[in-house]
Amino acid sequence: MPINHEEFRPTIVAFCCNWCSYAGADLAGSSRLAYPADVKIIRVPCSCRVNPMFILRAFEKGADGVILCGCHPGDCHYSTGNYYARRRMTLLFSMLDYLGVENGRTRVEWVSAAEGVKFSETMNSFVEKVRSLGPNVRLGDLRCKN
Amino acid sequence: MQKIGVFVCHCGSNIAATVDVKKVVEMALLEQGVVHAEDYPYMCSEAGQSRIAAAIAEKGLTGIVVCSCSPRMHEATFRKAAERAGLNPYMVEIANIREHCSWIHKDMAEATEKATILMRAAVAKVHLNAPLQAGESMVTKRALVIGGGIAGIQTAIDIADAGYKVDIVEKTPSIGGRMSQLDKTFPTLDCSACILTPKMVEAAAHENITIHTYSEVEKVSGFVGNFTVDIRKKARYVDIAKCTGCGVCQEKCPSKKIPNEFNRGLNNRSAIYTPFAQAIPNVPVIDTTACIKFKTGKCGVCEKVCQAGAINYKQQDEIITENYGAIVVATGFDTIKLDQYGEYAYGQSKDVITSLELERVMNAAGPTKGHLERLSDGKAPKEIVFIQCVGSRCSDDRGKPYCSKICCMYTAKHAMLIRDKYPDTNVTVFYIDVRTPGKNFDEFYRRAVEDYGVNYIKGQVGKVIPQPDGSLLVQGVDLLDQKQILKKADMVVLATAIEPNTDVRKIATMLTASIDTNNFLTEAHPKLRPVESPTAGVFLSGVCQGPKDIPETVAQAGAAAVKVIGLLAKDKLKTNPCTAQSDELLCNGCSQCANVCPYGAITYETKLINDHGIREDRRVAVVNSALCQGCGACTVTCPSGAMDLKGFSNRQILAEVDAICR
Amino acid sequence: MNKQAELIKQISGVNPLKCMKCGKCSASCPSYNEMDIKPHQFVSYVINEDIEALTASKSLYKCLSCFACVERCPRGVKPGKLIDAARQVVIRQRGQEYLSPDEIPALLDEETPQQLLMSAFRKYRR
Amino acid sequence: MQELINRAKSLLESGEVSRVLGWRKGETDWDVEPAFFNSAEELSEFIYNGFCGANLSKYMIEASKLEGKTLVFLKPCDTYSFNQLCKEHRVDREKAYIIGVGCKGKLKIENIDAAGILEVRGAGYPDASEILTVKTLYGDREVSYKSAMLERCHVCKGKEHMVYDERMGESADTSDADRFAEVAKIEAMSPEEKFAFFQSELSKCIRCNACRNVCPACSCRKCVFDSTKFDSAQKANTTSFEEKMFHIIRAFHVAGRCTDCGECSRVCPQGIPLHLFNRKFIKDINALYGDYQAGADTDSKGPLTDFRLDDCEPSIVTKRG
Repeated sequence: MPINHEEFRPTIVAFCCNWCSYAGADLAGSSRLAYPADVKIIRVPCSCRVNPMFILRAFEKGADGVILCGCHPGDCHYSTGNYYARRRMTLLFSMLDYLGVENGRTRVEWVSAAEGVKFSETMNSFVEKVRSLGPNVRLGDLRCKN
Repeated sequence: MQKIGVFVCHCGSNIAATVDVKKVVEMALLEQGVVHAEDYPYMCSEAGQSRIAAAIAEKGLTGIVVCSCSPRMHEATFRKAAERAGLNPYMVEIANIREHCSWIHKDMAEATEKATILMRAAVAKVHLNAPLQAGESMVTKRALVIGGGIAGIQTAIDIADAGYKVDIVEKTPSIGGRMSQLDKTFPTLDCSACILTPKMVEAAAHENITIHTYSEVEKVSGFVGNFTVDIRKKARYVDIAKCTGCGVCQEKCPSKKIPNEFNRGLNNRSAIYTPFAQAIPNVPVIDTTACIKFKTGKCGVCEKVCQAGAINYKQQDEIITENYGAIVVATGFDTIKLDQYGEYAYGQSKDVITSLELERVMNAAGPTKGHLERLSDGKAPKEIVFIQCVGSRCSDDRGKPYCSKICCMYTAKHAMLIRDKYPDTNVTVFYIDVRTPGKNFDEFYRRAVEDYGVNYIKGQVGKVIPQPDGSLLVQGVDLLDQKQILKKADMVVLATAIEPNTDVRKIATMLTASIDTNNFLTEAHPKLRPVESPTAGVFLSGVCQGPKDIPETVAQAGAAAVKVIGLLAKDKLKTNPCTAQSDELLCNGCSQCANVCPYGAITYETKLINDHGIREDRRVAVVNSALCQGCGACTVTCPSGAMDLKGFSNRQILAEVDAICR
Repeated sequence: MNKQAELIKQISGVNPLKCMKCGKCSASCPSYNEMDIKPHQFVSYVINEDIEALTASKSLYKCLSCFACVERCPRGVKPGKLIDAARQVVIRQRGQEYLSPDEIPALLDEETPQQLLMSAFRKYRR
Repeated sequence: MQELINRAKSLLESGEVSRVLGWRKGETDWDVEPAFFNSAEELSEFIYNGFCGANLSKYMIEASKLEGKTLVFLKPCDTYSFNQLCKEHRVDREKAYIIGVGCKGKLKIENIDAAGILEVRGAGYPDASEILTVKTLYGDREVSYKSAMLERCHVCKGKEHMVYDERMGESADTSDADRFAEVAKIEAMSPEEKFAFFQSELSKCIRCNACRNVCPACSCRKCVFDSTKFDSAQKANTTSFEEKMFHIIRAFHVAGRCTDCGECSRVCPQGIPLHLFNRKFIKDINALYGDYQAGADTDSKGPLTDFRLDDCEPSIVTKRG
């Protein structure tokens, strides 16, 4: 597909757990399953390592979307990490929605080490979604000052 | 201030074809703290590594960033190279510009821009890296093998022969597994039991092997070298020490109408039973769901007839706790359920059977004493149709997307054996592809066709229609002849897809071993580490990792054993230094972190703290770095940020975020 | 790229490349002997973009739309949907692309099942 | 009030307690402030009236470090905060002598002002009557009691003390509103309306830290916003991370621990309804993970340090919305 450099290219931060999702991203790579270069991956040991502050910081610094990927519930390398992450992110996303911030800019997806296809599909659909939302304005400043 | 070196790998053309590596080097030199940057065709090569070492020595680098393939590939390589050059190995960060960049993007400008950003994030992180020292942990010199089939038995024997203790946990009353149900094995047509039972006996007699049959793994904790496992030894209601295996109890048991699992439910067994004659241990168990004594309180025949006094109705499940250094999963497979394949009339006609059922029918110890006969009326079948790929290679949810691998060969075996023993019986095989890679495999298949006259038809069967006269009408197609075929058969055999044992998901969860969508356990690397799970200390043996036949299973079992031996041979293991650490000055002592720690690694101490001149006793969190595995769950519960993770600290991750969003 | 082949793929929602050539569709087809192009061949005709031959085939009108092939196909290729799409392409070529609601009352009579009209309307409405 | 003073004096005299933590009249009659009283004499300044909204639990963190027991007066809703602090090992139950003091709803001076009553010199000790008599420079005035109450009293958690050594005075359950009605109202808004609402409210914030200082859950020895651990303390920079994300991060840090005591809203000099953040989390927690009241006990696991295998997925937010 030809690349249109004029269109809106969002900045997307993907936090991937080392054991499943980062490996899933590697598999997507070795299987040459393309997804937009807008996605930049940060490796964390587990989805439960992701502090909501990291996500808010990304938005404050200009990210247009943040996605968190971890092992499927029940398959966490550390047994229970993704269960905590699931609660934290549910509450955080609900709060962002409450503040009137588009909830399409945040996502959690469980991607195993064997799911290269899912990783690629997830990133494609997430980038698509964020592109449709346009540049992030509201999450830049949750104090919401004018 | 760090002095950082950036090394950009071409990976031949894998990276360089899509990423302008020179440009990345150029951009790296603009980054604060970067005093050296270079590119090289293969950074992981000996020459590439010496360039890194030379730069460390010449420029006095304090941290390095390698822009290359995934850290899961070569992080260890570059850390070792740095260590050899006198740099702390944890001062190395990898920017993954291959799997996460060059391999998935086509546009050079775009991929170069992304590679630059990934490089910047790694540089930003390495600025905040601190030298870390790996700790040590002891290795328990004992292995656990989960599953007592041929895979588990072979792994256990190999480990035990090397002089280490091994426990086998098998959930059924006897070891032996799926192989014990087979009649003959391809391509040599050996009698399966004849080659398996000596192995079973060897395992049982081995001084280093302890077998827990009728037992299940209940709980697993700990980590590589130091697993603690709870094993539930289900009550057999028969004392193993006293039972002589005479079999009188089974003969006299009045409850005899229970489907015999070993014969795939094709005949019945008694409530007190040993699954098969060569069972090890040759000690029966009482099936309490069928036992009259357990259901009504009245009976007790087995107790009366047992001369050894081995029957004990009051026996209870027992939970034993053992420590292991390594765990091997060898949980094997079963055939899939065929409920959703109505078109093949399985379950509608007794004469439509699976291949595994045919194994039992052909076996001398099976329900028909080895005579090939229809299960509906006991008549000898004159026309047998085999259908391949039943549930294999299916993209819908009725079956499995993978090739079960063994069906082509066992179908050829069955066809050949039937034609050999019953020459007046015609055998037709409907196939999609005949897959026979393997030594002497294709020759074997050709013998079935050429020497034994098995009729192979390329095409699938659409429907099997039971007829009023008891025969079966098979509607198929011959794609090469362009003809639809209606064939009358006396028996239809389905080459049913295999799937991992249903318990494996539960076991994988306990072991935190990764598992794929088909319930096969994932290997640490599909090519280079095929018998290891990504979870350290957990190894894979047999079909639990993917479909395979007996020789492959035995080979993999041996390979897993070698890996286990390699681990158990070490006295101590280096531990991951990326563990949590609490800042005493910031800690509130609120216990939230301890609540989420999966390893119980956080405890609390009351300590005298000197907080900028204020001296007071405070309750503060203390992390046991030997137990901590570095997940980071605690760091997020900590509102003050006292708890942090070495190697993935708050500031490091925020620096990466900032670099990406810059 | 052949437009008609694309159209057939689009209408049917079928990806013919998923076919593994097992022939279960042909094995299942009750009209197999009546057909000149067999169900498993529908797929290769679409892949090879030989739509002319496909639309000229009498198989289009021998297919009973029993959907046995759709039900049993292990790869989700659904040859029955392909043939259905090919039929639509033929009808569209004949300039009978659409059925308007106004035409329906005239089509009503005692003999015509209600269901037939409804399914025709579903398929051919604008 | 005199009964409370007498009891405090006798406990001080008997040596049972070493000091008293209560309320003292400030510059004006409605301006009541928390205070430690170390002697019987000092207790002459002790006051307990309708303006004693301040939750004294948090002061027990420091009091727990002192020698001897501290007598603390806790209203029913304050005891939740005390319990939560006990659970987090921040206060020492052994160091506290708790008198569960009666409460029939506390007043908000702004609400009295809003009724057009000026130059307030005091208000009658609230009783169960519907009408509140307010003393002013111009004589007594009357106002509907409910209209003068603090927001939190309209969603009163009940008249029971969760923890105490003894109880004095009568309490009343003053709740007359749905605790989550305001949150639900915002949830029902369009994203644009929500954003506009919070933008107008939070634009008032002057980052005075009053909410942080008063909050019993915000009791970190050192706040992340003051520490270098997160690179989040950037006092001078007006466009800093801290400035922008303060309230949401603060709300997240107290999520699952906030007892909904309402002190943040009570003390905000800009009148920002800060409780709407905390209450949103509480509403979600109740709806998604089962009803939970922080501080109702001292041993349950908090909702964010707990999980169920079948918890909902974060995508529920999108599906619900």
